[in-house]
Amino acid sequence: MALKTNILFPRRVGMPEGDPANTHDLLTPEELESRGILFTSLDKLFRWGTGWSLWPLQFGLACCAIEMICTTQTRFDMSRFGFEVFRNSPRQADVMLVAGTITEKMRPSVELLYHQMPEPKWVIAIGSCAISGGPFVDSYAVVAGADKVVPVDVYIPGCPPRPEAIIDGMLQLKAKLRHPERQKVVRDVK
Amino acid sequence: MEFINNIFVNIAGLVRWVFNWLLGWLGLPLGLTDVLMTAVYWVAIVVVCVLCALFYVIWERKLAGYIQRRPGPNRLGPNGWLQTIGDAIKLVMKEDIVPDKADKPVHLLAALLAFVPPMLALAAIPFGEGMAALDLKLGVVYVLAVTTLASLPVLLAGYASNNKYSLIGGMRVVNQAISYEVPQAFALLSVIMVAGTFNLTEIVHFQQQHLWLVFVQPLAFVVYIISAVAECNRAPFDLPEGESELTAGVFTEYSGMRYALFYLAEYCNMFVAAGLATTLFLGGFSGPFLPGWLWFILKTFVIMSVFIWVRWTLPRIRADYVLSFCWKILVPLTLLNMLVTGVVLYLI
Amino acid sequence: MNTETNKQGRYSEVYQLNFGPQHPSTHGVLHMLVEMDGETCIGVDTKIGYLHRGMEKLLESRTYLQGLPYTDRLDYLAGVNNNLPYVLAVEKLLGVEVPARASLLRMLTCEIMRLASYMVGVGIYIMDLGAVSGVFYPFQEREYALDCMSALCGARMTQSYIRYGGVQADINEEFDVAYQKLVAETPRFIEMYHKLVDENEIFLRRTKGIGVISAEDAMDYALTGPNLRASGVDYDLRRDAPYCLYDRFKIEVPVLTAGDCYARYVQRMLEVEKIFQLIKEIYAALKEEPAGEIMAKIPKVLKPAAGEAYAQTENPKGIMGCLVASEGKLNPLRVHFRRPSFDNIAIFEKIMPGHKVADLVSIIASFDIVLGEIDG
Amino acid sequence: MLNKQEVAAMVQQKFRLMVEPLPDTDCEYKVDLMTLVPLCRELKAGGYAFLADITAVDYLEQGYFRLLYQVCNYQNGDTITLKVDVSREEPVVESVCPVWAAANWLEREVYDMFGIVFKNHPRLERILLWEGFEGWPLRKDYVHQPNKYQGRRQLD
Repeated sequence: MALKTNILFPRRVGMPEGDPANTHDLLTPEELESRGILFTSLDKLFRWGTGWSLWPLQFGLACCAIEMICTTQTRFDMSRFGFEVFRNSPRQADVMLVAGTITEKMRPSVELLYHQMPEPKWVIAIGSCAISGGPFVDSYAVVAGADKVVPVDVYIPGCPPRPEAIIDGMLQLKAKLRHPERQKVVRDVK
Repeated sequence: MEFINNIFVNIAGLVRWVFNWLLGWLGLPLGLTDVLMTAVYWVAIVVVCVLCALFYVIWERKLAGYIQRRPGPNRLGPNGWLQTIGDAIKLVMKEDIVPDKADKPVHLLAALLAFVPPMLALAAIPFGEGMAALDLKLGVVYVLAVTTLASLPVLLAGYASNNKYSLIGGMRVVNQAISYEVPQAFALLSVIMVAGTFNLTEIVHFQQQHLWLVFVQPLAFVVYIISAVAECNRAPFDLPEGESELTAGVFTEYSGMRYALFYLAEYCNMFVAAGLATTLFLGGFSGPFLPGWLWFILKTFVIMSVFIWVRWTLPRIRADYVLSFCWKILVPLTLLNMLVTGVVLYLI
Repeated sequence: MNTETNKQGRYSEVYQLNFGPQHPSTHGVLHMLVEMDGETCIGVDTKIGYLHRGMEKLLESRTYLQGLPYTDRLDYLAGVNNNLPYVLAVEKLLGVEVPARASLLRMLTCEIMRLASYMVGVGIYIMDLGAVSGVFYPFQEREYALDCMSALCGARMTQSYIRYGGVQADINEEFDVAYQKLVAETPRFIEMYHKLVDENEIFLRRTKGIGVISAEDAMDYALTGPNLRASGVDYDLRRDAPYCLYDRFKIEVPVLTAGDCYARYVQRMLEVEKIFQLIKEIYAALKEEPAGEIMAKIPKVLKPAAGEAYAQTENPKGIMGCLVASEGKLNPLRVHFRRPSFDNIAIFEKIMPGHKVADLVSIIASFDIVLGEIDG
Repeated sequence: MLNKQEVAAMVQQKFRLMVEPLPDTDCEYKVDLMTLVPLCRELKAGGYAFLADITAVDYLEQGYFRLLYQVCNYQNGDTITLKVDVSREEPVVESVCPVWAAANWLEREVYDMFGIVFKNHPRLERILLWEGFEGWPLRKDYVHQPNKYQGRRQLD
């Protein structure tokens, strides 16, 4: 069986406690060591491997999806960093790129897809609709932001963001993933 | 030059001598060396399988990038060549999800079984002069029998993952793999009629004396390549894993290491098909200057690139057209080819 | 699950397959509940609304100028074409006369974005049939078109370039450079794409004779745009009911009669050539046009007279209409968009039964739909 | 194929009392509920086969919905607009589906947004909004609940 990964990839802080998506607190390595878990170079190897091959889940909603497709095209090529394998089934994907407006009708599908993805998973919110509902925030049918539905790791502003910004967003996720100690840890939960 | 040519044969001889000396020193019966040697051969085949799979995954993504006018992975390692290692490490570490209503043992077993047929088939294929692990009298029949096994694990995966898309994918695998066995067998049969033997090494020697069989049997070569593409479920026949229709087809419910096994097994199947094509049609390890096994690697590399090139250019065929193409066009063609070969051989 | 023995007397169980909201080939979030008998589809229930953002309700609480960028988000593949109906309807209410140069600029940007939209339509069609490389060439072509638009109006996709009474900016040198590049690349692309795709045996087998729509059905279901012209009905708003200055130019409209998926694909490729000629003509007309002002005299704060106005334009996906009802206040009383893809896919329930799973994908892709527009 | 003037003449001759052309434009008619479907059949017979659009406008103060039917023909692109006023208390209209098949989805959208019921419509259901939605969003008196954070539903 694969390694128990939730120790390696602690989850987010700032989520309500009983929240199913928030399986673990985001712990800094010092706290983990205080609980007797020592990080070895093996962890760095796994982070290095994952950083280089983040397979996005094919999940376009609105205009940002077209910019996401343009990112994989000839001019702005996302496959240089090994991200271009767009997996259709959530089982094989690592990153869920929420590109577009999440509406109330689409919300259960987004949650279901998130829960179907295997454990070390991340979410990138592309475009202002996914960040905070964007121009449609006061509409009766729109969920104001992807973080009301799934825990989001990287936000890419823009409506739609340029393909270079999307690639930079993926690289930010890679940096965040490979150096957990550098993350800004919000410690207001306790 | 002679030394380089059968460098591996000498290594095998050396290892055998070491085992004999070791067993003699330990006082065990000398018969054990053959057992140990087969273990060494098996390890060599696994290494070849995994290495070729790793190489061809990155080579496919770079070639696809070239076809699609984009650079392809070029950041990880020297010019992107270590990309597959990154993928492999990530896939090893991913969580293994087995759907609860799925048929658990079959779901887990299917991924392991996927790797077995290519291993078995590679045992009989001669990589170089005297470098076939199993130099069988009925080499071709053995390899054909084993490659039919390749479609079974994909069907198991389709059935076991309790998902409508996988079920459709699984059903498609069955009708495609079984029906493309027939033209593949007929194509190889006409080659055997010309070469006269089933033993793969002798076929290569036959081609060394006379000319390569691809010139004698061009039609059989083309039909074999087409049915090999269909056997390995590669585009334009990749119906079981048709992304645009069945999300991820048969592999929808597989994640992490299990999916990696299927992913690598596909490339090993392709390597077996390419190896068989070079041995039977392009004169296996025969070639003027370079050592035999290097010729084998070059020829399989060319055929694999053809597979990859075909995949990234042609759209996918519809399920019923795949079958009608096979039964209405390929099978009559190969039967005709066998008739013509028989008549010509009778006259000569 | 009702079990029935179908025509050949074979016992087969009918099951429901979800072409779910998240599916690689539904161009966004279209959800089709397909009744399947083995691999052939018996009945289709199209469910939409997964991207319904309540655009029309929002526009009621925005002033006219605030509401303009919302129209770009409807058919986000041809951003600037969506502005035109809304602007024309409001100008009808205002009774404003748009200067000739502004009309020409409007037509030029609309035609360039139409070219870009057809590129996506054709490219995604090949990708859905399995040839993934087929999408890279049209998208590169589209990049040239987007370069022209970003040089002229600053944004790649959501330009909001057409304003009430005129346009936002005039042509600059940067646009000329990008325009020359587009003019140089397009013929090479069209000729290469015909070679790459038109004679491809597998592509023909996957598209010929699939999803056939007769002319009567097309008219009855109010299909518009290339899908309609591929079924033999010769109707193009730019020629039949010209708006802006389309009557100055001779618009040839190719019409095919087969009405199947292949006809819709060839229809788009033929229209790409016609659009390319038209772009060159408009650009030439713009060059001779004296450099006049590009915006009519309209009040800073728009308060159109009370009443209702309806304007229609020919969008890449079909005819887009916009009804504006105003009460003379700052924001419109009611804005409604006639969205072409919304009407086009109503016919799925009629033509889909009887096809295989692979054909469903081919039919959806041949309609070239955009979900942002369908859900509104 | 009738053009606008011939349509005006036909309307005058057949539907004098029930249909009243609006003063300043030559192609807009105010139609009352009863004569909607017969007039539509006449128009379709006269070559107006393209039902472009069915929309509704909510005049809250005046107390009625105004339904607008845009009908065009595929030959010369003329557009005829039919305006039907329906009271807000019991908004029921005869469905135009038997005349044009395109009306099916258009009427479903108007029902979904305004709650105007179309009699003998083959399948009058919500089309854009989700099942659990109550109320008709595009009505002027629709109270819009602010976006309250209901928390994530426990799926597993």
